[in-house]
Amino acid sequence: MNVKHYIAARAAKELKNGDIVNLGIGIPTLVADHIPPSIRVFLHSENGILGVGPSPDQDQLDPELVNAGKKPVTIKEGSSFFDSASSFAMIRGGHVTVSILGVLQIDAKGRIANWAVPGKSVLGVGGAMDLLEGSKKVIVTTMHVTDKGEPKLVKELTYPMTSERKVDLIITDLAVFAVEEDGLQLIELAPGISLDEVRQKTDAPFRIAESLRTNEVTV
Amino acid sequence: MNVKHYIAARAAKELKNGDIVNLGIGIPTLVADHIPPSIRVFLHSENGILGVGPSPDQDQLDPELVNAGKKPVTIKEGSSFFDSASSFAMIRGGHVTVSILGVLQIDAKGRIANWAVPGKSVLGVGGAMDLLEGSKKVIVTTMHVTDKGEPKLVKELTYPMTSERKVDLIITDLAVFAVEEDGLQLIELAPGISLDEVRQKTDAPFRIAESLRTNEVTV
Amino acid sequence: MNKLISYEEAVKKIKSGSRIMVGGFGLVGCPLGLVEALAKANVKDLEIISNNLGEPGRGLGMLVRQKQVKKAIGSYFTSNPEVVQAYQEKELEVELIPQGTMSEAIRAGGAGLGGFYTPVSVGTKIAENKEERILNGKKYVLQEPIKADFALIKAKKADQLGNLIYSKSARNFNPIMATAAEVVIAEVEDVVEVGQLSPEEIVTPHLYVDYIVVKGGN
Amino acid sequence: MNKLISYEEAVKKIKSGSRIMVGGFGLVGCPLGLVEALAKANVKDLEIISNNLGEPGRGLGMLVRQKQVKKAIGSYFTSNPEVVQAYQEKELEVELIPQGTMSEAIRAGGAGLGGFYTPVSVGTKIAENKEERILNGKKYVLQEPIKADFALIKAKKADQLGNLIYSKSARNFNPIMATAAEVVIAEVEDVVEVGQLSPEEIVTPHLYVDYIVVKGGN
Repeated sequence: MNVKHYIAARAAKELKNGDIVNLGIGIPTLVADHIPPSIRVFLHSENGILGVGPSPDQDQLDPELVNAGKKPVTIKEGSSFFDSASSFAMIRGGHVTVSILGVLQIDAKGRIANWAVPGKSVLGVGGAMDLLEGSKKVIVTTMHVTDKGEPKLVKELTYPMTSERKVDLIITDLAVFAVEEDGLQLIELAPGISLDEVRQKTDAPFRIAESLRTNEVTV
Repeated sequence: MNVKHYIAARAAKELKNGDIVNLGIGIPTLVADHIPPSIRVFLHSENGILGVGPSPDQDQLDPELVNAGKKPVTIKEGSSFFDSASSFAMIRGGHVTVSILGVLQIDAKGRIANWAVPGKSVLGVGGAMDLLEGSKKVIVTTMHVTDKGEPKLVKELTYPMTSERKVDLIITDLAVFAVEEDGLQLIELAPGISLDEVRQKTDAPFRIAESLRTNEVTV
Repeated sequence: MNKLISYEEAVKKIKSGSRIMVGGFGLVGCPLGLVEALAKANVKDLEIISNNLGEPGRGLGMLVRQKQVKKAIGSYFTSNPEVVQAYQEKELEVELIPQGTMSEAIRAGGAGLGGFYTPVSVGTKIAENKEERILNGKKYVLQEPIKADFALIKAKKADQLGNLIYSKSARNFNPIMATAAEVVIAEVEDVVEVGQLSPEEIVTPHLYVDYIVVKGGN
Repeated sequence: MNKLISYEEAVKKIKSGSRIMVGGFGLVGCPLGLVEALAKANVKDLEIISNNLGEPGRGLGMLVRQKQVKKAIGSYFTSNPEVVQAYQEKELEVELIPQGTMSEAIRAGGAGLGGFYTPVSVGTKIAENKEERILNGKKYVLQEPIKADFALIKAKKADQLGNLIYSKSARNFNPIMATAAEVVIAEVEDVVEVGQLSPEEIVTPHLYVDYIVVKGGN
């Protein structure tokens, strides 16, 4: 099983018919492949597109049609184009229903760091802060630990925080956490993952939901 | 001679090729009839039009095409439509070259009152303050005295001020004043008008330009 | 996700005491069918945000005549003498804002801003209760954003998703009001299939539009 | 009132030390011909306001490689490693602004505002030197408007008056930059007769555009 696609598929289950959805770079981009055919969602790209479609074939490439990751895209029927100020007015004004974002760290309160690494020159922020601040619901999708095996869910952020706003849901290759008033709550385990493994690989404290269950998402 | 058309014709002489011009209600509206054919100016209407044309014939009336005075208009080739926020962004941002406005009073510093009358309920301001604040150059066109014969150029405003910003030029049926750093300067007399008459009908102090002359505008 | 509803269904959503933006510059670009339906409904104590309040007995003037409006926020009410009268008889509160400040405040409401500094109205009667501040050597006043429970707007065409285009100077306040209310209801001349409007020409993307009523329909 | 000029004439207007907005999101919607002409010109100490600084040696990356840029204001520079390097070697100052705050600040510059309150970046490293303020119970930071001496923008078509329309996601920062600079130069694919663009579809009205250069021309 491709774990990244598992994470994306689990995230796609959060989407509802009619949602306006902004997908970050990385795992979030994969969510588009897992949207159930029974619902219709509209992908917003902060560089000025509502109604992003799938990646084009090589012979359909349009140099003036890219997403916020600067990757070639297509558009669906009913799409529209707008300038950057209008696009971020939509985001900040709460008109984007769900943003699905990548993340470097998540703290015990559900706040995230996803734009800068300490020790490196901080020369890029892009739209990360705007999306986190403005979207009605924010889901983060991430591997549970870093490439070096370090937990990404930590007691306190050591990377620069992206926003004081907490995310709503955290989906990793191992588990799903809801962000509640009092902190993180473990609500699901990925298929084949034990509670012990999650405990071992999570630095941030979390409560365990009474309804904790293993989800049945497969890819 | 129609004095209102004389005032409008004198104001039209201030316009330059390529100017973006906003015309207020009343005498300013008449300026459109006096723009010399040698220059091309573009009329901006704050309800969302750049490129207003002449009034339509009765059979050309379009209910969705009116100016800021709610009067039917036409558009010229090269015109465009935009929303109210965009329209006032143009005005406030200094993208309108010249506004020609009507006025109730003008004080000795060249500040005006043109939106409210004391003692009456103040229930309308419209775009007057925006135009006065934002336009690069502001010309006021007015009869020198009120219907009751009272001077409109006064020492101090008794009507509510429209903006702290001074106007640049005052054109009346009797005279033309430039607004300078130190106050009003009489620069022209209307044909057939004596300096004494202007003195008698002006309450505000003013200097007389060395170059004072009688202009030769005729209508 | 069908956004098409009738005038009756539209107006049922609106309760007494609601704060409602209504598009239009005078009667031009005003959703007259929705306003008429509101005039027939049993709602009152409305707070209306609109540049004007129609003409005597016409457009929003109907709501004024029927004493359905408690407060009006706009830039120019003197064109309807019945508004002046209702104000003098203390039946109607009025908040007057310069037209450019009003349109910018509505845009700011839709764009999630907390407020902005405008140079317009500094030192005037209108700014008496506003915070004044010098920024980079120039005087400004602070204006708060304007938002509403409902926006009733008028467009020329919608597609079935709710994308909108407008007509000439009937555009005016409609596109910005579409961004700044909890529930946005658009009255349109025509509804076309999705794909019939060019992505470049759409002025209001469908994410802003909750319901569509076809003019003259029901 | 002929606005058509050559690349050479366009670039001659720009002096060393100028503050220049350049449209585009990466290379998409960037006026590459104008940037190339600028790279050939003997100007330096430029302050560039643009979302990115191109790619290594491409687009605005050319100006970075040639050390023509003194300061960059934008949201995302890490896509060009040469920018990071120049920054570390203290050859280049960088001012980082969230993309939405940047686009809104440019719009505010063009719209004559003194500043605005945005909730974005509150409590983060980016807001360290910004005024924080609570308005209606929510935290905001004050952002000043951004203006420039020049805006170099890219559009699809101009008419001979300078009205502009754009193409797809190449629109991005171009329309707002057109409003916020003293001198606006648009690089376009095509120039059409006045009247060929519909008044409803024009995105940038001609009053914002000072000069037009036709792509590939000279």
